[in-house]
Amino acid sequence: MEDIEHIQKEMKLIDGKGRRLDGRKPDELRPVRIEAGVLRRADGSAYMEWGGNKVLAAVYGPREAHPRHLQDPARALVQCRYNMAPFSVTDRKRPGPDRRSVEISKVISEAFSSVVFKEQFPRTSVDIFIEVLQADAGTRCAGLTAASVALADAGVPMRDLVASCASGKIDGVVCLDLNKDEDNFGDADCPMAVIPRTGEIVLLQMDGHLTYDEFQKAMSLSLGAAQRLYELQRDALRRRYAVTLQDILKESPPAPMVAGPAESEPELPAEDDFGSEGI
Amino acid sequence: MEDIEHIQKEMKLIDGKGRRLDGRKPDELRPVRIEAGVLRRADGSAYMEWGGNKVLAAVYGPREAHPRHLQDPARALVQCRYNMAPFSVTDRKRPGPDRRSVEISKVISEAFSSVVFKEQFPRTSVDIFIEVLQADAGTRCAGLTAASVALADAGVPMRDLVASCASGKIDGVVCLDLNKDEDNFGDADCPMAVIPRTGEIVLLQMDGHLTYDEFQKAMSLSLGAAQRLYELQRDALRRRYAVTLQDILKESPPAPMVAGPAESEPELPAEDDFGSEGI
Amino acid sequence: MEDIEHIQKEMKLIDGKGRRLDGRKPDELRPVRIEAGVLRRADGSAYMEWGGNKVLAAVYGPREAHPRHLQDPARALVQCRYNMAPFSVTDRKRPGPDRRSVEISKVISEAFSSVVFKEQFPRTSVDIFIEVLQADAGTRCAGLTAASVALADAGVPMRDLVASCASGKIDGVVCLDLNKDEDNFGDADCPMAVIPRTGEIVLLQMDGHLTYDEFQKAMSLSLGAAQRLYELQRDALRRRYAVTLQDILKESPPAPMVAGPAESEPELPAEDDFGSEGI
Amino acid sequence: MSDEIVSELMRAHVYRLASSGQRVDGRGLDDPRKIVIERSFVKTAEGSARVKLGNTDILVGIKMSVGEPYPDTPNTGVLSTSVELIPMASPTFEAGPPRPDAIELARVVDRGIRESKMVNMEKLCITPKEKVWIMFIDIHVLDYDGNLFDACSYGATAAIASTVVPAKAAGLGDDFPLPIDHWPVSVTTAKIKDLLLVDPGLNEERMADARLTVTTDESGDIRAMQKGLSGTFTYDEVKRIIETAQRVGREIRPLLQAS
Amino acid sequence: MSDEIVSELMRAHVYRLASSGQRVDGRGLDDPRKIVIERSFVKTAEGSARVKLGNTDILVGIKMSVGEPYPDTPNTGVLSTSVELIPMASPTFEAGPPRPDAIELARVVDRGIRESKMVNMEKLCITPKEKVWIMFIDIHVLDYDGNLFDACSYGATAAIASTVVPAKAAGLGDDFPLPIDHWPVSVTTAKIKDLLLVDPGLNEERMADARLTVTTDESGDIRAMQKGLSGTFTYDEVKRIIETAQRVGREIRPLLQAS
Amino acid sequence: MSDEIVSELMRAHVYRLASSGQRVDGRGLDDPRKIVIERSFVKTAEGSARVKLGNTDILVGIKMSVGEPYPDTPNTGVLSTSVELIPMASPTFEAGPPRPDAIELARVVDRGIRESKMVNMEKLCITPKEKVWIMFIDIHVLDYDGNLFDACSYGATAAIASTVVPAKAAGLGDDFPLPIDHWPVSVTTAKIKDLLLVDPGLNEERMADARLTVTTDESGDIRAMQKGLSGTFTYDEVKRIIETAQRVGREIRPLLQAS
Repeated sequence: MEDIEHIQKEMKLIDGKGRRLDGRKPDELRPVRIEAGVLRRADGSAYMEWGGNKVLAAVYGPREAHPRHLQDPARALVQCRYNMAPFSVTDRKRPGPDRRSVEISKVISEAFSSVVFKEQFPRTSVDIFIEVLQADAGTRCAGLTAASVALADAGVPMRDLVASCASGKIDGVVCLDLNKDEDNFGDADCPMAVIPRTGEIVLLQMDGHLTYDEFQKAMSLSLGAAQRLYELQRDALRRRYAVTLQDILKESPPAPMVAGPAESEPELPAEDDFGSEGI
Repeated sequence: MEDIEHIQKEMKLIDGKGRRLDGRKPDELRPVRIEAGVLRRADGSAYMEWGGNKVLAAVYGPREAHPRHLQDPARALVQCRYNMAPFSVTDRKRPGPDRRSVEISKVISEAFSSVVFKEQFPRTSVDIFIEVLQADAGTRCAGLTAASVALADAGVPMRDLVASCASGKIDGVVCLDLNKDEDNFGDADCPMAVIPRTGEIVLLQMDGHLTYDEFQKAMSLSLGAAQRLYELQRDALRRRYAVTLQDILKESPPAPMVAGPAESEPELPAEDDFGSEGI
Repeated sequence: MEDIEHIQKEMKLIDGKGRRLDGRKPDELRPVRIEAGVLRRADGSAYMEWGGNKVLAAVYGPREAHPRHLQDPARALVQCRYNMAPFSVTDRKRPGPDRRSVEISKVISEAFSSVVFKEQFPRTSVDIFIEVLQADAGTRCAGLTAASVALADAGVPMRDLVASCASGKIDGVVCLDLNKDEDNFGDADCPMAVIPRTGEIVLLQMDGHLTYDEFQKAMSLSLGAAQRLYELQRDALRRRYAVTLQDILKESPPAPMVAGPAESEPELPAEDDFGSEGI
Repeated sequence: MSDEIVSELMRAHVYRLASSGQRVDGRGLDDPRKIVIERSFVKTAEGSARVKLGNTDILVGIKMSVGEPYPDTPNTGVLSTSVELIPMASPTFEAGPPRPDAIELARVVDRGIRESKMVNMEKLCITPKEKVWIMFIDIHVLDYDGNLFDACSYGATAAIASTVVPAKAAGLGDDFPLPIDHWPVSVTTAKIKDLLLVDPGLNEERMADARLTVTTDESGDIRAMQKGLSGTFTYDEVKRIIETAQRVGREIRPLLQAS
Repeated sequence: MSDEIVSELMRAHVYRLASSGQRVDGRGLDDPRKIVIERSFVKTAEGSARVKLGNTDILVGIKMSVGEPYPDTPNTGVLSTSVELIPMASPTFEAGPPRPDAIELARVVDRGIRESKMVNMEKLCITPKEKVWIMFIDIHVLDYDGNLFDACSYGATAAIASTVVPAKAAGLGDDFPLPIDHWPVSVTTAKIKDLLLVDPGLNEERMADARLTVTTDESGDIRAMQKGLSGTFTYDEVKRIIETAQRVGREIRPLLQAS
Repeated sequence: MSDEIVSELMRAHVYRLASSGQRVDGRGLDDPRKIVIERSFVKTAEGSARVKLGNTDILVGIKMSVGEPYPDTPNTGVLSTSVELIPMASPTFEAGPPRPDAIELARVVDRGIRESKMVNMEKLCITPKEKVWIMFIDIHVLDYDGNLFDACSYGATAAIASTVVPAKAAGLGDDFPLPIDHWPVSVTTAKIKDLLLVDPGLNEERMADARLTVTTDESGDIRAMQKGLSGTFTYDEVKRIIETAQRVGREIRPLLQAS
């Protein structure tokens, strides 16, 4: 207890040279690694490491929505379930959704509702599952960024990928991508998600204390980071589909009885859904 | 507390003459009493006393399965709910299913799924309810054995009755049918259930520590006990239907307004469903 | 603690002159105020202050009953939900229904089932919501009396209004309409509800200790109070509909886009449903 | 649909019979069904009773444990009553948390015992404000053939009368029977049209318009009442029901007191 | 189906009006509805306020009780905010545990108060690590006519400002008002196609593409934000919304501060 | 319907292959799939392991915390095992409280560890009757391709072997690895008609008549068994399955012990 109070009051989050505790500059992202197509059963999936975060995302659908009375005759439901594994945080979290998870699931569902071509799949649901396996602040942004890759991997038609990164304020300085200590002892946190190609904002939350100027600084950092994440997302998808091709050429698998994920994707998105850069 | 530790360490479960605390020999069953047809509303029922266990079983069905989306268009569902009354154990048990009850309900459901002619009753459920009123170890075996009689009493067509008895190890000796103290302070417990006529095993669980030889000894004790229980089950059914016949002859009841259980059993099993010995 | 025990033993609830702690005579009601039509969204509503009680009642329906399997093909369901706000009592009440609320909801539902013309609206439900905002004993009677006005305000056809008032015994004296201290430290409480015009009893509960004579005294006090409440209920409805008329004459509202509650009441009760006195 | 028709025919038949003072099972309108009580049925409980009221069959177990008193009653034991309408007892009962029916039933049985001061709860105080006996009355309905209010109440009363408080095992002196001061008896009457029938069986209960449960003590005083169902009573009917409850209660009380 | 058509017609009508700077109820695009605040409505609560924002009607009660602090904040009181969307308030609300809508609402209102440091929570510490005041903000939505985010926030703020901590009854010295440091004001803007409307009414809310709630303090600084619905905002729109929230917040703040 | 037909064709195919000792993925009947274990995958846990058994992919995290022992085992630590069948892992898994499948799975894995006395739980006692280490084994199923019983058991075993008890942070001396006495190995066999297949893949599991999980220790002794599904076993089949489990267990054990 004494220690915590002590830390809370004395903790310097930025040193004399403007470096953060983990050595980053204010506008620097933590290391990010994305891998697409990591699960067998899901229609699409992605794994992401982002600083100390380890996040897995999976997508099922479009599939018949259950229970039936939830079906929308005009469009698909886009539903996200964000969940933290009990062991993903320092003090064990009891299994099952808490209020925080429910809220995050809701705002992520709404964010993806902006980009999925829902009208093409009436009465269905597109189900997005995000599992936080190891948490180090910024899990909703990591989950959203990974889930976007999983959606593409599942072949769900959408306007574009979504990328997400928070900015915040620590020791009075606006910084990109806070880690856990910075989030706990900082002054503000502002997660957002955008469609990088158009700059449209699909998720925006904030708590803490930011002047209007600081907010604009934070937004410009996050918008820049989103562009970099967008590149990493597309790299992951390129690697994924390249590997699949290699697989097909190299090892002719022994007569599969069940259609694998590749065969079960009849609705592969038209290329321009992901921008002229393609996948 | 002191007492418990003391008991745990010192408790001799088998005396110098090879007798157990309640005077039984290693291969001896506790006293068993079964009565069929003890409830009015259920389609079939049975009451069983087995050592210090008092167990009631009831069967409803085949009846329309609820909720509808659970219905199987090809066969009946066989569903068991095993439940302990709050007062059936030393420390009051909170009402409602705990994890242990859920698991026992599942394995008993599967055991009866082996013998009920499910294909004859598509879209229906056969609902088996087991209530432990007083518990003294071996309640799942008692419940299963009683429920088997209740299924026959309800006229549910099945391949044969099922009988169930555990064996275990106490003080290093393989023994039949452990009671509560033996279960608490013993080395292993192995509940099983069979179709006595064919020897097919429909339920098998084990925990503790048994060598392969000890396991075979335990199984042979349980298989023998199942044959004895099978006799008691058939006796109970014979008495039940004999009494019904006597009732009809002796007391002509005053014009019943509602069909009693006897009239509501159109699908009485063909005799050979219970083996050539009949009921 | 000491204080509570002290109060419990010594508390004089009636003084030498036969007056109660709040100055009332044994047969005196607390001040009552009823206002009809206080909510915009509900089909009918009423607000009631009764001594220290503040209660809001709202009615929706007849509307399609949900979920469907609850629908009665022959009549409407009359369903009440009685709920206490967390801040309505001295010690904060956790949100959601407790066992007491469930029981009260049930007996109030049954009470209104006696008077609503259910057969006119098969497959529908008439949903009554009672919210206790501030509690001072007698909340079920207040809720019932207010809900009756809300039903009339919603235009639900019914035989008559229902009025409700408890009597009880304090310091050995039968008294009308106990307040919180009297209820806590008194000897008996007997809530009832009647159709004032016919004297039919639609709700009756009692706990405590009453001789048969005392019970009859209590009933005659409550029956008398119900007549007075009936007048107040009808006054509230008269004021409500007078005001509506004035509204229509005075301020011609700017082209409403959505049908207001007034327009959405096609099944206004025939006058004699409320007695020849009309509304 | 066909259920509805049968029920209308049945209702007409039951009503016609009852108009001439008779009932389908041969009873008079004011006669309860046969009551059979088996005490101490469950050895794992501190008290228990199995009660058959006609074919309605219920089992009550009482467990005593040591715990804290409620802050506003620091000198009295705690009473907790629950009823499980297990699906074994009727095709209309479902597994799951208690529904309004079961909750009402438990609360009415509880009030009958609590408000009659049947058990002297102050004698269940061990250390004021700190330690008291908690008394769990758990009611298991095994076979439902009507009138659970009375069957459960008789079961609870008989089980209480058979309960021995396990003080010794808790290191609190000698075991002792629960201290009983009063003997409440619950009597339930159903109304079908204009007729009143004591202790309704399942079919009578199904077709009843209204129901009134009255609990009286050995002085004939009223300790608890509960009206149910969507029909109404006239005040005269309520008075007749109370008088019947007093009379029938006097007949039943000795059965509950016997041990 | 017919609902859908009506809604499309309505949407067209609302949009056409708004394009010329008008709204169905006569307001301008940046004008909130009339706010009526009744403080200390509930005597059983330590603080309360009933707020009408147009026809949206909510009641907030605040209860204070003594309890333990969280281990990681041993020197500060505890704040707990919950919203009940009771079925009385709308045909679309259902009884039962809080759904995502109610949870989001409660958490956004809570953050507005918590992150603005409106209440000095350190002054609600009684004994560090052991005893603090717990502050329950319970929000009851009585009549739902749009924009619960702002209505609930105003209700919570006004109720906090009316709260007296019952220290005396707890044997902890004299009663005192909650120590207030800041005055956050929440302003919600809805986006319909390319138009931004402050304080959306029910129909506007139903047809909105996106929603942004911005809480600013008396310095105009941002304390909390929450975007909702499945539409998007451009960065320029976000900036305009924040500027509007600062200006409207300044107008509303005196209403909340008045007592 | 078409599902049923495909499944019958598949079943015939799998059975025909297996009759000649072959399996769809090329294994022999007694061969488990490839096992890949990644230890210490999660830094926020005191121990963890990710296990792939073929394409079945599970992650186990172990958290240690200080708490009270159960009254009847005052000298031993507490073990709590739970399995979440998260909807990510299969289109047939649903969110919500654990269903019977997940509960059975957790209890069987738990018994394998508990009854084999793998961890010396007495060494997890800190102060008898007062303070012990509580060990939470949380199993997250990420990708479901059959035979969760063995995959989860291997994951739990490997995670236990990688766990360091954080005694220092709790002020209880030096950190130490969990004290391991035994190495249980679970081997599950599926029965399709008259054939027995070790470590069934998803399709084999779907068409199996019965399932038997046998956990043996390093002496080949039996520590836990669980039969599942609605088919039956002959006694001879049970004996063959146990013998296979002993042999396969010996092959797998070194994989789990490696660190």
